Amino acid sequence: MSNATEQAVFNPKLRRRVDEGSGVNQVECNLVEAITLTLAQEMDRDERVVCLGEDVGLNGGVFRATDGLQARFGDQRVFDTPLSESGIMGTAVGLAMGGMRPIPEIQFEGFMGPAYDQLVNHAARYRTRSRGAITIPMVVRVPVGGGIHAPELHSDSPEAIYAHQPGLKVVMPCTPYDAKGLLAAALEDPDPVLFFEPKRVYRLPTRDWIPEDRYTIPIGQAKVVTEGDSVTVISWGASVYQCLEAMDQLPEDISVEMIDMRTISPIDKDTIIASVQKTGRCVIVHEAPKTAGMGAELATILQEHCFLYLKAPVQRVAGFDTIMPYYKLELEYLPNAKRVAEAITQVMAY
Amino acid sequence: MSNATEQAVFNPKLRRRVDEGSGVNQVECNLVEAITLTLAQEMDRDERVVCLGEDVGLNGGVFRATDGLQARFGDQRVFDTPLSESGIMGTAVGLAMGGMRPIPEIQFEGFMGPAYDQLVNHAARYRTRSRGAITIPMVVRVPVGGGIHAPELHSDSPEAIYAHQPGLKVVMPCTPYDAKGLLAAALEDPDPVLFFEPKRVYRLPTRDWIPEDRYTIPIGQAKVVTEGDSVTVISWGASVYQCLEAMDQLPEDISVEMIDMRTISPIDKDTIIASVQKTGRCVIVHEAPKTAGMGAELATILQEHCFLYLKAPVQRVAGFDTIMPYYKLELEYLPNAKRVAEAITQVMAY
Amino acid sequence: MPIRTAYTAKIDYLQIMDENGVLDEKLAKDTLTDAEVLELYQYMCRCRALDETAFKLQRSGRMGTYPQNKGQEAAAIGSGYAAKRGVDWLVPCYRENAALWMHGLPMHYVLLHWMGDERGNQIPEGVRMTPLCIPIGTQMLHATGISWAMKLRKEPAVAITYFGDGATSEGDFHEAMNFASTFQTPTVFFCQNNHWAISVPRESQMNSETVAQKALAYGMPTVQVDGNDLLAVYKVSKEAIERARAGGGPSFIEAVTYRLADHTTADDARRYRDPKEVEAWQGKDPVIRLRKYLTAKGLWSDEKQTALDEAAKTMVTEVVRAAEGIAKPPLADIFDYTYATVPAELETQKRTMRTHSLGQNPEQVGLQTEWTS
Amino acid sequence: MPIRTAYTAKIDYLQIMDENGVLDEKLAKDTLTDAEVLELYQYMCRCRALDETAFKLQRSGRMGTYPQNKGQEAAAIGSGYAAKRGVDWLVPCYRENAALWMHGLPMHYVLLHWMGDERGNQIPEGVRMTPLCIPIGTQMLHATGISWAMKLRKEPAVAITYFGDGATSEGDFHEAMNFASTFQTPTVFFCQNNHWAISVPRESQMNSETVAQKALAYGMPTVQVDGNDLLAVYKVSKEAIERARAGGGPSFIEAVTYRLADHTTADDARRYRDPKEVEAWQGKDPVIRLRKYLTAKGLWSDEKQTALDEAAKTMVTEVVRAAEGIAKPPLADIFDYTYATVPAELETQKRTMRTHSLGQNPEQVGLQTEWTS
Ligand SMILES: Cc1ncc(C[n+]2csc(CCOP(=O)(O)OP(=O)(O)O)c2C)c(N)n1
Ligand SMILES: Cc1ncc(C[n+]2csc(CCOP(=O)(O)OP(=O)(O)O)c2C)c(N)n1
Ligand SMILES: [Mg+2]
Ligand SMILES: [Mg+2]
Repeated sequence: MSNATEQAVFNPKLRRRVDEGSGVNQVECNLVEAITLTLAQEMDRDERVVCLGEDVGLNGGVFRATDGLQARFGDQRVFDTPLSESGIMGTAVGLAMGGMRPIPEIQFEGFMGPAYDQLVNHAARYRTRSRGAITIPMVVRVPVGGGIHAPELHSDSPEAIYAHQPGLKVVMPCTPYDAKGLLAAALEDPDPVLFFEPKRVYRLPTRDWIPEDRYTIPIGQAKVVTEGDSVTVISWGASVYQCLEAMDQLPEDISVEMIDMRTISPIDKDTIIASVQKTGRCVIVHEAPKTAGMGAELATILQEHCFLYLKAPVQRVAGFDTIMPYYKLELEYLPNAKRVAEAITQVMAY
Repeated sequence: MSNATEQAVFNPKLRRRVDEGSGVNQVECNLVEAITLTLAQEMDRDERVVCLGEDVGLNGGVFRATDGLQARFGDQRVFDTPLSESGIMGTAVGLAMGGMRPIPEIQFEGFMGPAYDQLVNHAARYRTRSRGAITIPMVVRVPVGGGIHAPELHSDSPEAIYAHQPGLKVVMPCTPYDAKGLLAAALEDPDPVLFFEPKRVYRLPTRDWIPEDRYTIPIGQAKVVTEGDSVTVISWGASVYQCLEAMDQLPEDISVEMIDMRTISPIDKDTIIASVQKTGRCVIVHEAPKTAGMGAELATILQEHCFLYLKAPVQRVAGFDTIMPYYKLELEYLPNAKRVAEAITQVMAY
Repeated sequence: MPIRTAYTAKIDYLQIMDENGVLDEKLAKDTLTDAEVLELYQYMCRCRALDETAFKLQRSGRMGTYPQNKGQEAAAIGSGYAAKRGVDWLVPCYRENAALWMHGLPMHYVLLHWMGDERGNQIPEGVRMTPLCIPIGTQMLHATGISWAMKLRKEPAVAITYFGDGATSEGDFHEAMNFASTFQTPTVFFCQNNHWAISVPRESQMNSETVAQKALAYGMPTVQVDGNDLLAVYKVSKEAIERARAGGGPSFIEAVTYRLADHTTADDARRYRDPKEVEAWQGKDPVIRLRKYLTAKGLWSDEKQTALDEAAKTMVTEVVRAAEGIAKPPLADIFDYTYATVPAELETQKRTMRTHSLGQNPEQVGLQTEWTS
Repeated sequence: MPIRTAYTAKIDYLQIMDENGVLDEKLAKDTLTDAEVLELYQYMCRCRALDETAFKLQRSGRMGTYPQNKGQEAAAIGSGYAAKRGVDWLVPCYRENAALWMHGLPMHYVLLHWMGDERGNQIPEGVRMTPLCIPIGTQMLHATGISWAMKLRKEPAVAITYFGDGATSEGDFHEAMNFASTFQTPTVFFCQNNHWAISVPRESQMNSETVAQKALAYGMPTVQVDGNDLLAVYKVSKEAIERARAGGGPSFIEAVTYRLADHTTADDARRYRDPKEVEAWQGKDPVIRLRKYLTAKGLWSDEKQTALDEAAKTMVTEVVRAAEGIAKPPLADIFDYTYATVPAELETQKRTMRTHSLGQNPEQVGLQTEWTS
């Protein structure tokens, strides 16, 4: 175990091992544990990093993402704030101006509303507004998406809103490995990064073994989850798992190239264009309402750059253009494996 | 002149005539005058209609859109509010619940930020949240877009943000005729309508003769401005005029079908699909940043429904994916006739 | 330093019945009669019973997250009783069940809401209230707007809005207070200061000695009251409501109370709360206090309590049965209630139950619910 | 009714030099020396001269919308002078030019800003301030955050933030005050109550007697001061700043002043403002007041004024020349300053100057500016 890691060992309850082949220290964790671990390591590494948000201190966050951080780093590094999202976002902007590296948490994506103005009209604009004299390095952590039987406004997927905002980066990992690497990269980034955490897969039944030492995954790189040549399926967040499930429902001869965007903005055009130039067919899957969602942007990029390669129109499997319903109906709203499989079948049959 | 019209005659400075052929009362006005006139007529017609916003009273609004309304209808119909956009939007929601038909004005689109939460998380959601028991009939008026050499945050085009929000309707007329008919329709609508007014064409050099009596234009219907069969050009707001200007720069043999969306949400799919199935080519023009803008949604709809008709990829001429610059550079940012013409040429040459 | 005083203020605190159920007779005059107290006491007991059952429903997986109202019944009832049913508007957060029921909301609606069913918000005709509000601190603006509408329409109706201590940190609180004060709307701002906003204690939420002083910013009448004292809550609420009705504008009430349960069923307050604090507040329980009073006055007995508990149990069973008897909403609802008229694209989505363009029949897409267009 | 008093408050108003330039000697002790007053007076005159020229630049089409600072110079300078240059942070709105210049912002930057050029916001290294803020009421949160950072970093630095009476209606004002108070950050909230927010008078903006009382909501030290009285402004600012520096937390200052000009050059205040009111306030002009004082003291004369006016004219000419001498920003800037590193798509847009996918060379698209990648 390296020195850095020793310092960073945080959650002693997690199982650890050294990978025989590579000699890499590994830790077994789920997505939310990967986030907690990374936060601890980053706070350890850089004392400018502070966490702030509602209930992130003693209580460790409503999802336990900041569990134990205040105990370890003290109440001058991890702040329970007043119930005030604009306050959280706006003071985080100020903290960044004052030389800190704040990690504000918004408790649920539905509560980004009050913080919208400070995020898009200040955080995202300061670099260009001041021609580089003032910059806002901060990582806004937000649990996102549906499927956990939560109350209203606890299940939305607003990523397209923020992808339309120049000056912001938007990330949404769906595995512990990606979460750890992308969160570290986000904290290195000199610009504001919106870090969406798909709460439905915070605690996937299985844990993954991931490297314990610090590593980064570049923001803006999609991941080819499975290679294939019949059809490209693009998704991000919790929906990736519905897509993987859908693949099991398809006939053997359909070979899916599954892409997890991981970063929503900036878009990794190269990866998706290369894939669709190969497969000629594409299905995009996301939880947010279809209209003016990210599926539209990706489909448009594909028709712009793969026009002569496309054998069928790009298809979108998305949330309906309705408000995300209360939980009795939420599973009808969210794209499921059947809907994905059906769209793939259709696009193959075209 | 009908009785209703007589009551409604509002701005005596406007020229009036009776159209010889149709016998219709006409009035000559620009876009902002058309709005003021309509507001006066609607307030006259329905005493539940009230206007509220910053400086909308005695001062008549910073663009004079509510000029004279307080003098005519009194200070219990037209309210100067505190400087507080969430307050304006949130009390408007309450006024609507209490049986009024509020017309909140947000002074510039850049100041919708603080009102975002009340608009998308309340106004847009109440019908579905309460299964119809509570509805929010209101028209949110907002000057929008660039090109008037204004300070920062006075020149943005956030229509895509709101088009992604189920429960809202989004309208953006660019002629006096459409403004009058759509505003009257918006006030009839039982749901919240976001009424964007392209400030760059508030006072186009020419005034139009439009019917003075009340009429409505259905929300959700695009307008074919010029018919053509070489290429479809789709736009809305002030950009429509840049498109028209571009048409003059094209060779004679390119016949453009120009479509003004007028309504951004819900989208008039039928009109654009029919046009592109005819022309096989399409250029979409808007001021907002390209990525995840409305151009993406329209282009995606077209590739979904005109796949076998398309002779070239749909092209987007939009704002760059940067923050709208301060005014020294704003005309470089905004799509201009040259950029539109060039895209048309490209799409024709494909 | 001063060359003159620009402003002075003073805020009162009111308690009428102490923790042992002992009345200050003078202050109690012209508040509630003993008959009323007796009736409201029984109402509170029934609410408490349903609240405890709701908790168990969540624990046994029959309901989603639920925020218990336990300990705050006097604040809800005392103020709710001061408002006119069917005339005044209630604009609640989610710890005022008792007031909502009193004003005509069928009791099972609240359960339905927490069971993830929007029909729990489908306020019946003639009942004047807004649904439970999830985004904290946002509903007060609606109360200001509604009461403003009442004023404009010349209806002698008031809106009373409920919110927690935490909610007063939101910008919308400030804007709602300022609009109400500026336009002198008939609004009553009723803060249930239960000392906690999830895990954040009031002292970390704000640095002011009282919540009540927040109203000074708006030049608004303001008072602090023992929120577990039914009579005191009633008295200050009645005054505020009637002042508003008479054109005297808005008021602020800080009801000092305590959340005796966890924040919601998703929370475990033992992580952050000293059990001694909870214990101390259990001694101030508004229900126990009333029972002591009524017993001392000879108006209540153990037998009566047993009978009431039985009746409450029966009622709760019926309410739960009503809520659980309601099947999933029809899927069509999510499309039909987005707008008054379903737009073309939404109609297609509803018909096909898909968002991709290459359509077929809806059954293929794996619905859980029976599909009817 | 009360059974006890829960809270009391009292707010002071301070004036040291009256409208005729007469000092209250006792109060004036330990504020500014006559030498300082003399220097600051001349500073104010120069600022006024530039302000008036800025107005004319707009009128003659050489600049966009401009908000005149006229009448509010004492508030800006008195408070700015109390802050340590290069140490304390200034977080302004747009009527504090004088303070910004004093703290090291090149004077032509403000003109550049209003000429539609972001480089007017490119605060030089070592100058501690944020740019002019267009969205009203939002910058105070940054001041709270910045000063919070100072506290965490154990730097003995304070942030003073400026905003108007209108700005106090925004929710962000409330949240900034509450965070500052809760975390006891070294922040000074300086409200320039100039009685108007565009066309809305202070009395329609709020229903409170003073703006100062808004700070009571947060248990924050608060004071009202004659904002046209340089000495009084200096004194209360100094106290607030040094208290903050010493760990005493945030303070609020209401500077009672007046906007002697239109809201901006896009406005015509005659539509909504009684000329008599303006006239009355002209008599309280902070510049005239100081001149009276200095003249009475034998420290100033008409000759000195003429010389100063001349010098100011020269300076203004130079500042205007500096601003106008700066050509349009390079087009590449809008791409290069969106992120630290230009993402691939933006690089393409920059290279081709187009957003459509069928690309060619940039000159074809009708740029106004010379194009360099
Ligand atoms: C805008 C918003 N932010 C955060 C939350 C998450 N949340 C739900 S309840 C709560 C605490 C509320 O405290 P308080 O206002 O005191 O009411 P109480 O629960 O104590 O009755 C929080 C932070 C929310 N629902 N809405
Ligand atoms: C959030 C926001 N809303 C509206 C505006 C438009 N606006 C510009 S200045 C102004 C009035 C500001 O009044 P006040 O805060 O008193 O400052 P003053 O101009 O009097 O110095 C308004 C409404 C804005 N810039 N930002
Ligand atoms: Mg609370
Ligand atoms: Mg002002």
